[in-house]
Amino acid sequence: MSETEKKNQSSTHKIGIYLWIWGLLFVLSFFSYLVDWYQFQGLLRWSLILIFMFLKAGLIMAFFMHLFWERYALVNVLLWPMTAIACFIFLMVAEYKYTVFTRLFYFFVGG
Amino acid sequence: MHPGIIFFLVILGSILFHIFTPWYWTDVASNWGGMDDTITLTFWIGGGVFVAVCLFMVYCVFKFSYKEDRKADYQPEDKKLEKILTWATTIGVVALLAPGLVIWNNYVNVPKNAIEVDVMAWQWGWQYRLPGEDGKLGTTQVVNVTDDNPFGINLDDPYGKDDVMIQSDILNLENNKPVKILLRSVDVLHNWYVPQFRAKMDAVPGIVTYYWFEPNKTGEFEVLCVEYCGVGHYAMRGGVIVQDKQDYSKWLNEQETFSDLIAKQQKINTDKTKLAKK
Amino acid sequence: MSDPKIDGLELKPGFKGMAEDTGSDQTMFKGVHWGKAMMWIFLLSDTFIFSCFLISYMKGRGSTPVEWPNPSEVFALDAFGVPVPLLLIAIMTFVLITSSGTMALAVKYGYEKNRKMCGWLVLATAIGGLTFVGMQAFEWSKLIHEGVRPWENPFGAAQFGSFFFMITGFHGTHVSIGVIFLFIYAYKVFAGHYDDQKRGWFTSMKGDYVEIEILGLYWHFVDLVWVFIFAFFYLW
Amino acid sequence: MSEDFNNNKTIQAQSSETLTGGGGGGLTPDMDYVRPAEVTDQDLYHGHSFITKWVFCQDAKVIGVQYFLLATFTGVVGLILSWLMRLQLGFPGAAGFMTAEHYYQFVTMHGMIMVVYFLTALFLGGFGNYLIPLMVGARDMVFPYLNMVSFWSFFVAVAVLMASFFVPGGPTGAGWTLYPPQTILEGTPGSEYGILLMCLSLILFVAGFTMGGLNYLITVLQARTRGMTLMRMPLTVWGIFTATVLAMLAFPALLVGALMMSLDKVLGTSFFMPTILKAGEVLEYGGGSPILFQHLFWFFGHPEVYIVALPAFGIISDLISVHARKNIFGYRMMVWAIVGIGALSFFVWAHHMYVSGMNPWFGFFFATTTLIIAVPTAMKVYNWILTLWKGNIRMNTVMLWCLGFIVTFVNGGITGIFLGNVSVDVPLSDTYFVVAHFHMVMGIAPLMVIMGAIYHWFPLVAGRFLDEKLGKWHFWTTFLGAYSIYFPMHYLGFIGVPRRYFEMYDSPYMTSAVGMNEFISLAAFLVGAAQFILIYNIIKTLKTGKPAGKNPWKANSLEWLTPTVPPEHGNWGDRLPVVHRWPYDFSVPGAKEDYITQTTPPSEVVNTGVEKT
Repeated sequence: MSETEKKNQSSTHKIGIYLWIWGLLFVLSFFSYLVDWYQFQGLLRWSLILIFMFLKAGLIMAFFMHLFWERYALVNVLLWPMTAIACFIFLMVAEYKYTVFTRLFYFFVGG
Repeated sequence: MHPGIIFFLVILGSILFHIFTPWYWTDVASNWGGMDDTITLTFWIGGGVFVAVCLFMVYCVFKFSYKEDRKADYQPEDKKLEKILTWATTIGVVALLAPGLVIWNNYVNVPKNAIEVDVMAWQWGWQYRLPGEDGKLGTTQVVNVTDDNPFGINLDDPYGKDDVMIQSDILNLENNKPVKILLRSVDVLHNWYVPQFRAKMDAVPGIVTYYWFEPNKTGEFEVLCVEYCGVGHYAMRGGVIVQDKQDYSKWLNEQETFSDLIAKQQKINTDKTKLAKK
Repeated sequence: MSDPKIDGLELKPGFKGMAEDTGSDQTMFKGVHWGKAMMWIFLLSDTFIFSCFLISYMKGRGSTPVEWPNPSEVFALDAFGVPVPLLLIAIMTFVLITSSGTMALAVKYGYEKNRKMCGWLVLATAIGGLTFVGMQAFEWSKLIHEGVRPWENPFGAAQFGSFFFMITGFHGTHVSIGVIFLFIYAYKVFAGHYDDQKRGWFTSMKGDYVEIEILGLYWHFVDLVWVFIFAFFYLW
Repeated sequence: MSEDFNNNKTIQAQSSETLTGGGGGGLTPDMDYVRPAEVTDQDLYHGHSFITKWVFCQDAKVIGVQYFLLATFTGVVGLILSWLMRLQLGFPGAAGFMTAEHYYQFVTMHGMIMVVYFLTALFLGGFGNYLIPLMVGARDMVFPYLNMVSFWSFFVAVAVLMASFFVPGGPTGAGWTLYPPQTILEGTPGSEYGILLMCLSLILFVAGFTMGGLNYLITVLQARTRGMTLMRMPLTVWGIFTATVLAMLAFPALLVGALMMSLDKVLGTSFFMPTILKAGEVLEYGGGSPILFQHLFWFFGHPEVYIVALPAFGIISDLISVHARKNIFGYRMMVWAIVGIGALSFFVWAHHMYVSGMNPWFGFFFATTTLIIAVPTAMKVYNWILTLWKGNIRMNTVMLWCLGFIVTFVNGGITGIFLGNVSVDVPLSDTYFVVAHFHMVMGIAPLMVIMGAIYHWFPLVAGRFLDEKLGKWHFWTTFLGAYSIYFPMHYLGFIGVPRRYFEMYDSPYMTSAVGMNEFISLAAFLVGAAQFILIYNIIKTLKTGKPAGKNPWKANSLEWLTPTVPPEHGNWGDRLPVVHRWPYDFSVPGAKEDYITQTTPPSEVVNTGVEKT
């Protein structure tokens, strides 16, 4: 099958960067585990979970999946569709709140 | 015959059909005349665009039919024209959207004095429940539904005891009094629709949905199920009778409440036990 | 992989580069192998699948009035007689991240045409993945033993089991497929298929180390999904 | 095995040559300079046996024809189902075997077949496979093997779908939207096995389509020929490309919905199933949300509408332009409109659910986004008719189909504005107005495009023209018949006749429409029968049609510029074409002919008024 242009041999990265990211991922995973260990609750718990999650996801995508080094054309194509997901998430949050409201109101609480 | 003529006749025929059609709206019998008005507005704007676009097309077909010796115009873009058209379309769309949103705002905000009606749907039929003297409906659950408790009212809910139960697919309503229809279903999706009232909403199992209207014509109307609900869908009909205040109150007083039903059941049960003792 | 060089074209960085890449002829993703571009678009589509699963899970969990089981207790494991919350899940996370790291290094050595290193690292990744699948199987059997079923469970809302088995099952399927391919690719690396451009048996494409990167993308994606499942299912 | 591949040393030498392009001897070589190839030439697998050449074939053109034939077959099944439905609606009881169960099964299968297995497969699988590589100047799709697997997955999906006609209980009769809970409960036909086969078939279709879709996308993005920028692609490619993007992002929601529904059915999970009382017994479900399925379904379903519409938009633009001998008006606007419509289509899905009982505040959001889509769509319509304006319009069959498309599409688009505007939708939703609307806009209008495209590209595929006289008969019966089916049908909706009714009974406003129903049914029989004119035409002209030769329509785009007609495997012979302009340089002032092909180098048209593209 066809092949892209000759691969440039010098373009691989130093091993250090991978080890660094690897270490960071371990640390972040450990932190997000600690969130559960210490049983943080409420807003603090959720925001910590989300922060660690997005940091980990970002590191994996940026370095392990090389997006940090890719050209913007590819990065943009991959990230823009996420707006549709974001829209879906926001609307479904509104939807589940409405659903659980009618369930509680008409089936349990009343008035 | 030139094809343009046939296309022209199609457009003309569409307009004539629209003007002379014997099939059009049933007379509106609720406060949602605004929906009809928005439709009429959409007809004017949309229909105007349809006719204009098609007539322009027919004109082009006549005027610019193929001739060996003629060359077409060469103009890849006309920024100004495109801008004008974009803005004109945008204005037209806003003109249609604005009244639509205003009416929807009315549609989802129920007036305070609306009387609540619980419409319970199943495969394939309806029954209705009105609040009693306390003006409030009791809470319900599907698992409670039995012969003794046809609406599945929660027995520990004090609001439920005086609820008026109409175990019939025909509902009476008072003229000129807003009604909040609370829809629920015990099995699949249904939709309680009276064409003359214009309004509709699905009954969804597991949640309670609502809409409201104010009937403003007395008479009898047919209720249709318009959300596909299985093989009996087409036969799932009901009725609404809109009455004046007097007739309505008279009718309402004849209806059985939940506590009546409980009392009746208890009587039957005690009779049974007596019988058994004998 | 990072800075492609193309004859007769100067590639600019950043958004200006993006505009020029998009406006240029032949390719939009400059220097990106067809297979790699394909894997990226596939992963985008797969992201939508997992997003739909997780959104459904959110909707399902949010709209049930029955109490949701506390994952921290359900997934606890006894270590030396003390119940440690999420112990197994934590280990699984570390295993998967480890395998992701080895995969990243395998890609690097692959591009350096270091056949031995690359092969061993792919093999290590495969073993990591296999460990993960094994632990997941253990977790499933433990929960099933405790009475958790897709349609019911003793801890609370019935949807808990449904979503748990469906989402982790779908993720586990991805991991398993990945493991199979990792073993195949490890063999291909050791056999030198990528060094002498041997045609694949299936698609008759010429072998190249870029395939290791493509496989790597898939594997990192599996890890990425786990990050989200871990956050939303086990921690939330 | 190695003899099955091109010995492509010569080709590689050619594509790494650096200076002038295909035009060769121009006066000023600099002017015609096109950047050298970034990618070495594709080495294709050439099958020799019958099986590798025609059955498990890796040539996108053959795969396209395979897709086309299979999709047409399912389409004919769908057509027959629609006849049976119209028989019941127009003349109740005329078909003795027709029960409500059968009727609903036919409704469901007709809908699903037409939307997914006919239109989607035909536009993307059929036209996409055939045209994309040719139009962007590629030798083939980038992953021919995957492409072949894609078709055979589709084949299995169709086989599973058809098998559901023969299982106990028959195919599912849940409506093509498959709304739970009724889909998997008793009381709906086919709730035992039919629904499972439907879900399985959809999952197979999605899997197969993903393989094909990746091919289309990467071919367009990464395998264009030298000089072919995105803004020089024919709008056909833009339409199919954007539709494929939508499909790749929308089908996942369908896949997830189908999977969860199968689990509800098989394992008894309660994703979509709340507590349900059935025949006096409470079923073992509880806590699920039927609305969730609707959201998932329409998150797929609305983009699906544009998956069908966008290729139609693209193809019609090319046909109008070629046969009006005029450049498409506002090409850039057309491209941005396609992309914009595609992007927006992910933010409008719940306008199918205004009366579904979802959070009522969504109405505002979705009505607004929906009507925003009307703007780019309207711009496309304006540009089509402005393309006709001051053109030099050939009134052949292809152009007739185009004009038919404009009339039906504008009609259906306008009624779409009724339904997208939330409070206007309330009285009209779930009535025949909806049925008429979507048949007009995504049934008849795309069908007009398909037919136009068949008459247009048949000379390329088969090397012979289709018969014009038969074609005109075919067009007029189809257009006038279809219009007289669906235009009056809107008014059934106005009087309040609900859709999916097996019988109308004696409701006064419904019985008034008995005559119209009979008329519509008769027209439907006629239109369906008229399609066999096309089949006859194809069979007849395959042998006896007028030979077309090269570029018979005098078009500009690459698919007409292959060295052989019909194009062979590999499309381009030894040399890939080099592109110098957009495909719409028709009637350029000062040019010798009224068209300038995409491969014509600038040095050959120096003294003309051609604009740089």
